[in-house]
Amino acid sequence: MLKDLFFIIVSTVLVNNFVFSRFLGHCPFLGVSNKTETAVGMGMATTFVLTMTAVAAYFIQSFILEPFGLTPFLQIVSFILVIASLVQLVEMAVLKISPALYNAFGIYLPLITTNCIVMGVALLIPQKGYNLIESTIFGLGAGLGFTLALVLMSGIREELEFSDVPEALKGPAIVFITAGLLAMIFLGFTGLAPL
Amino acid sequence: MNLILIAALSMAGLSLVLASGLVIASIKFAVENDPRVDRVLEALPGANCGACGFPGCSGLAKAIVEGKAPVNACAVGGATVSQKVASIMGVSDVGSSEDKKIARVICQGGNKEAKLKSDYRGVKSCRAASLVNGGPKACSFACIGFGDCAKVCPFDAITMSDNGLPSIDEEKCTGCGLCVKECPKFVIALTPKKNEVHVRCRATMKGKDTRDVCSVGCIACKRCEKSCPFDAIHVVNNVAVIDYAKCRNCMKCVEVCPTGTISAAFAERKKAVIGDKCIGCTVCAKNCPTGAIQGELKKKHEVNLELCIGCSICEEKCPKNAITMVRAGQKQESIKACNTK
Amino acid sequence: MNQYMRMIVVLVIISLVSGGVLALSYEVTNPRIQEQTQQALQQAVLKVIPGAEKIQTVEKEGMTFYIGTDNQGNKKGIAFKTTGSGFSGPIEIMVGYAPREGKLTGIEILSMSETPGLGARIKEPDFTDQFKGKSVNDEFIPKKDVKVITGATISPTAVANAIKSSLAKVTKIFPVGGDF
Amino acid sequence: MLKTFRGGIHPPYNKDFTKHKPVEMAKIPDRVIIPMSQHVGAPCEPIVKVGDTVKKGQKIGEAKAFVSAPIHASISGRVSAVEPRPHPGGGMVVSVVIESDGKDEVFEDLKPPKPLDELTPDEIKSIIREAGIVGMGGAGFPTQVKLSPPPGKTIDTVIVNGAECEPYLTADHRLMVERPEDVVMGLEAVMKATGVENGYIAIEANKPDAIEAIKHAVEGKKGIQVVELATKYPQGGEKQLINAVTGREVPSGGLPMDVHVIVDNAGTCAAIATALKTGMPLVERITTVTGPGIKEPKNLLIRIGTPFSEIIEQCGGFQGEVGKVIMGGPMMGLAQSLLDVPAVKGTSGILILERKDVVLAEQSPCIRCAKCVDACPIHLLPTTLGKLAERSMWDEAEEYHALDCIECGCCAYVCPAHIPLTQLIRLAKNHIIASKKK
Amino acid sequence: MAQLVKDFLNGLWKENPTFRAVIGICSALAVTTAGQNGIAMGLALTFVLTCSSILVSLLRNIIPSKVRIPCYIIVIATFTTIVDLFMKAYFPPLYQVLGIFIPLIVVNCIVLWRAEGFASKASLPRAIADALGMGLGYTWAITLISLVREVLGSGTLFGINVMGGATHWVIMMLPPGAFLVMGILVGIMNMISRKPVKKTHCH
Amino acid sequence: MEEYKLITTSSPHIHSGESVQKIMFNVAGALLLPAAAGIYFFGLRALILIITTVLAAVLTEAIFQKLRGKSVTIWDGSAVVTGILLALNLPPGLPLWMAVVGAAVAISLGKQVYGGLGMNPFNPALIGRVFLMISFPVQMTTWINPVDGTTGATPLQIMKMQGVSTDYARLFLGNIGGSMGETSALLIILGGLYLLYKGYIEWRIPVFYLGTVAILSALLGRDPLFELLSGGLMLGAFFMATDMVTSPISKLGKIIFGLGAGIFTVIIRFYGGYPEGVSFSILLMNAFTPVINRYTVPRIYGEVKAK
Repeated sequence: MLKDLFFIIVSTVLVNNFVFSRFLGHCPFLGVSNKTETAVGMGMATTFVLTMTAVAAYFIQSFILEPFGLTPFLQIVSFILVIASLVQLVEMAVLKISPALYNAFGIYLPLITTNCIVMGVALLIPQKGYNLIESTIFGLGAGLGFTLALVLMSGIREELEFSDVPEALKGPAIVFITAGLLAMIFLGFTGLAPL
Repeated sequence: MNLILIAALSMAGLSLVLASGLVIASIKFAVENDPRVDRVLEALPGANCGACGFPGCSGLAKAIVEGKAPVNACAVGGATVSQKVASIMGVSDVGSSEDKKIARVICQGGNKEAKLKSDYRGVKSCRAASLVNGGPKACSFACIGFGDCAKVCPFDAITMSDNGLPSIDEEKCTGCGLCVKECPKFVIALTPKKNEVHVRCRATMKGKDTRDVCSVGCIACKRCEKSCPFDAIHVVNNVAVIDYAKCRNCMKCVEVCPTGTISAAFAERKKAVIGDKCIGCTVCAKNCPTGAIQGELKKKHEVNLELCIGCSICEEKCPKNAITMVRAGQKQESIKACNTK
Repeated sequence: MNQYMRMIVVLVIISLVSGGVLALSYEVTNPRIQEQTQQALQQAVLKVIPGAEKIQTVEKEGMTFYIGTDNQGNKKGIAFKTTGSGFSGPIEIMVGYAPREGKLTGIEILSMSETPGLGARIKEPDFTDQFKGKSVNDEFIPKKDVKVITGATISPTAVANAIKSSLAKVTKIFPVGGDF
Repeated sequence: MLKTFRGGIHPPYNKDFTKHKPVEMAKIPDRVIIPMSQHVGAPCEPIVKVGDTVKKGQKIGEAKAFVSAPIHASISGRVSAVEPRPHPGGGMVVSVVIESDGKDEVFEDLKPPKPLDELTPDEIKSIIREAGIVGMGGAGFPTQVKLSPPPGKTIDTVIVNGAECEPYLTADHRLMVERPEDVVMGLEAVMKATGVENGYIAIEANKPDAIEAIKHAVEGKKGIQVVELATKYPQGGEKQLINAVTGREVPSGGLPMDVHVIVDNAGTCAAIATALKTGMPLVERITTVTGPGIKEPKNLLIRIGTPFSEIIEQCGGFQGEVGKVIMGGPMMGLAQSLLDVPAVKGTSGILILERKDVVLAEQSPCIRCAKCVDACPIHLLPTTLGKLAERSMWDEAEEYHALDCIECGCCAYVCPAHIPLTQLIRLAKNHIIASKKK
Repeated sequence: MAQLVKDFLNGLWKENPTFRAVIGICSALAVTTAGQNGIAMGLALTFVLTCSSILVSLLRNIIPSKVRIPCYIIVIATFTTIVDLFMKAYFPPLYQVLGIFIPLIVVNCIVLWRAEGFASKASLPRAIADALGMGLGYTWAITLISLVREVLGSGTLFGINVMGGATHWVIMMLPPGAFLVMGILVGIMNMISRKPVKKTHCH
Repeated sequence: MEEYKLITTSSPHIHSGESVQKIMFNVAGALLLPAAAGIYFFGLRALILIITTVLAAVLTEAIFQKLRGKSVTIWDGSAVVTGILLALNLPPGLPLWMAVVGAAVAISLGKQVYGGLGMNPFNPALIGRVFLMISFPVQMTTWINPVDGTTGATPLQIMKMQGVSTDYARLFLGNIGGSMGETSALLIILGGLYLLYKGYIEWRIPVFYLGTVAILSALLGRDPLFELLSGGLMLGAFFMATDMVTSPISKLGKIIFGLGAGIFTVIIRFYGGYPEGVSFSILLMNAFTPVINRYTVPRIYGEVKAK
């Protein structure tokens, strides 16, 4: 049991990193990876929302969609509805409860609705047939993997400010190439903890 | 049919729960947010130059709304922006566009004119060079010429000439003053935009010493002082200084300066043109400091263009608004057009 | 308060409509989807049991077996699914088994995510065909009695191991030489 | 294990040019140019006019502010000008120009004070102030100010800096060899003025004769110890010295007095001794004239205000094609562009490099070798600071502690890419300070 | 009419979602291993985008602005599900390849970006022109990426062998290849238009 | 005073005489030791491989810089080092055109797109190697046995597949299959010691890297000596992890770098799909380097802890 959970974490963070090998969450990955501080903030916020979403998705799936046989056609709509509301709810709550926390990562919350990692995780959970704990860990791992990707990229991008990147490659192009190299490196983990 | 019903109802139920949750939350967690901050921010130029002393435009917008900064704190935006901000804030604008200042370079000692005293090697930055034995130029007041001002200008108004001097695009310059702060030799100053005549030297050495190191330096000969009809230029501490309040852009001093230290667009010097409204009241002729206007009483007066120095006193004094100042470079047609206005 | 009510009402109505529309399109497409899935399964089964034309599904000891028969109703063999853990994820394999002869009748890779051009070549007949007619009592050891793909050892090993271990179970349910 | 600090470099010391040459009296110059600012703090106001006659030791510049030091005539003669003149530190500084009358008369008001034993601490301090004594290692901090810590700050240790870690320079070395008792007397005066019992004289191990002489001179003196230091640059940096001798660290942005220490240069101590013995203020100093570009390297006792050109002439003039004339040592000295600048109180040496010795290699990209990081005695990240300065990121440079840089030059010395790191950091410091003043 | 043409062309080149605005790239990278995948994914997105734009444009005066985002999302999700179902029913092999990225159209930035940024303010014809332009702009862009990857990675063009027996570059079939090709193509596009991309945010 | 046109610069006025070129050619020189081992064991084809990658690397650098209109800096020696390093990381029997592709990728994607020397986040030679490894897995894992030239497996592969260890002496001297420069631990260590002596590499990275691998291997019940001597670990630890450009600048950072690389190497070797993890581990730590630098800023002299 514990081993399974550990494998889920390893898999989501390293082997099947959502950014580098599952191709999810690229918009925020490109958008907020220019500074390490914002990257950490965005990573934290996403991880938080992801974990909550994983739980919510699990409940919706097992108590509404599954029993009524609605999965094939209502899954997408209901998940996105839940995610959007959840994000907004969290944003409002954080702003009210802890303005300091809000300043730390609240500004990234609205960006998360359209982060496809969240939706991706929600959709993958029923597909993988995870139970509640596994789902939570899966969401958490996905968030951590995303954070890792974001932090690595932001560190490199901060260094890039001091580099002499060719004019045509400035902006997203060099970020893609760097992401490509990172993805190449992450391939080194293939075969690790097969899932 | 049954399935459709279940689906529709579950969706409706789900969205009802979520929407009500959101509504409750938005009531419960309602936070006051001053919408004026966003509106002020929108009104500001958005250059984030920092000339106001706040961290970027958003910082200033917040400060203005909180009352920590005046509505005209943005020098860059000038009158239009401060008016907009004032209307958002609901106060009357206190700034006026009359005294708009822009940056001007007050040194002409480029590579050709100013001598070097040493062979400087190192970081190509004026400030860095100035820290090495006062810089490579023999005149310790001279522009060093590595273009720190051009680098710092957020509006791309400054370019470095081939001669190693900055040239400022007066149209692009907003008068934010960042270059003035940046220059280690203080050879950029904010001057009133309307003033056209400037002493482009601030070397306070004796005339002879200045001449030794620079061909366009002020040698304190005082000829300008003597020539000025308005007492607007004086030699102070071995260098000529213009009192911008008194200067009328007549360029008399430019004519007499032996070194070309005092600069102005001499080719575009203004000339008075008397239009048809002239009733020959002689007020202009009486006030002209050079006697350039002649004419008989009750007859249209004539301007002797040779003598006219473009000081525009006549224009101000004329009770009939019959006199217009026209740039010498402008074409005859436009003069005619002015005549008939 | 009115404004909030309107928000809720609009949202609910849109959801209501959306739910209805979706259910409707599901009803339209569902039979076709079912058919497609069935077809895909059938194709795989028929491929691993040569000569079979029809399929009969049997549940035994927690496993699902597909018994292939020809048009005369003669049983030609059994097919079952097994999963191996490959280089970069699970490999789903359909295995055809003829209990009377104690031999495999063929395998088919249903899904996998192995490295393209490398591990993914387990899908190619070059690899799968070697299992046709292989005795269930063979060792299934790569490089010994199972040919591997140059440069990739893990994926073929995973396939071989998966088959071997599932056979251990299957041969107990349907012993070699026995009927089914 | 000799005492030292972490970081630093081992440049070639090149002290053999002058290390065995006894100090020579320089000729009295025909004219001296005495800048009114030779120290940290407010410049002096000239109290003589053109045409006045002055004598050696007579005060010609009055120090009005607390952090300042008066300035005295170094020769007797007539004041021929009071006007801005080029200063070896760069820029123009109001200076008093004195034409020598050749007599070198001593100002008659100067009298030797009471013996040291009979002086009170306040009397010692006022003698030091009136004598215009400033730190003679180069920075020129008024000595008396150091001796008067603000209330609440206590001093328990005085260190005499005899490290002289700058390559080429031997002025302090010769001073300690030739006049060790003056150095010790100066230390005793400082200890008495501040009521401190603990005194150290710290000398780098590459000056065994100086250590020997000083050890001999302190024999029987209570509370004074000679500390032998490892030979490493910048061992003589105030913060490094304090760390090596006492193990304490001066807090960032603080002064030695924050860790209860006073550091005085050996030359400063000798100047104090001179003032106490004869009443003569600081009007002359030992300067090492050295380097491959000078014919006869020497240690000269020169009058303050002597133009460089005259000093160079006395050492036989240039040899080969001259490249750089540096006031001070090669690591922290100031390159000069004019030779009519005068020697000042902080002129510990004049170094002449031939054109072929001047390193003018092309800068190449930083390869992040971190040699500068290892060399920095303050443990800064010079490479990062340099990159930030190149991109005008002053706020970030401040976060990376640019202001703590002591400009010792180690980073630029070791940089294989020839990046002028020290200059870049100096630039950043200048910017940060300028923006703070605003 | 000219306006409509302009709106249409905007998405094809000037504000091409993939190469110029650089948004909605998750799917552009994930499914682009073969030419037909690119076309299929592109058309699926174009369908959702166009339908959503039509509906959003029609409803633009009815939906209260405070709940407009949730409403748009539901609209988009509905059309996405329809595409999902139809693909499953009629193109099962394609569906298997495109996998999770069909449902993920719902969070594809392009759709919400155009719905919120354009359709919600524009008349119906303009909204349609824009949606088609954007959709087809996306389609040609990802098809181009697919073809580069397909030729290098498996030596085929739309499934037809074009490289003979040359060794395949396996990396092109894998995630790094997608990123690298994308980066190089964006760089080439920058070179063509001589202007570095200005970053647009997700919404 | 025009007769004296003095030079003015900021202090310091003397320099250590060290230069980038000197460092690069010294590293290249040290690399010749393992290269010599490769040539000795694998013969002429190894020599040709080295020459090919060096030429391809230098040429790519020159072309890229010409296209960008920058001055060509191939004489700084960095492309030569990349070329040699790449060759040492390739199987001796690799088709030459693949080696050219690897060198071109290493220099272009690994280095020049970031602006050239000193600005690349990743070790270019390793980028080239991993790119080839993923693109052409078959050719990149076709190892030649020394001397007889038959194909075979590397000691690590043999270990992973069959659990059989290889004789220490052969591992140490290099008479084994593998990439051409990684077989002889002896010559690699000699080259590394030379660079350590010259001060061009820092002892912390190789020591902590090798130490971590050894200790983790022992803890996980493997033979530490075998793990140290086999595969590309030695070459990686001495010549690639120590690359100045892509490793952390602070001492603590270097320790973390070594530890991290060691841990990842062990994870990939023991549990991963690839038999060898040195390249991936070093590249991964390269990616972490900016973050490490950011959080290991040394405490400066006299810094007071912020309250």
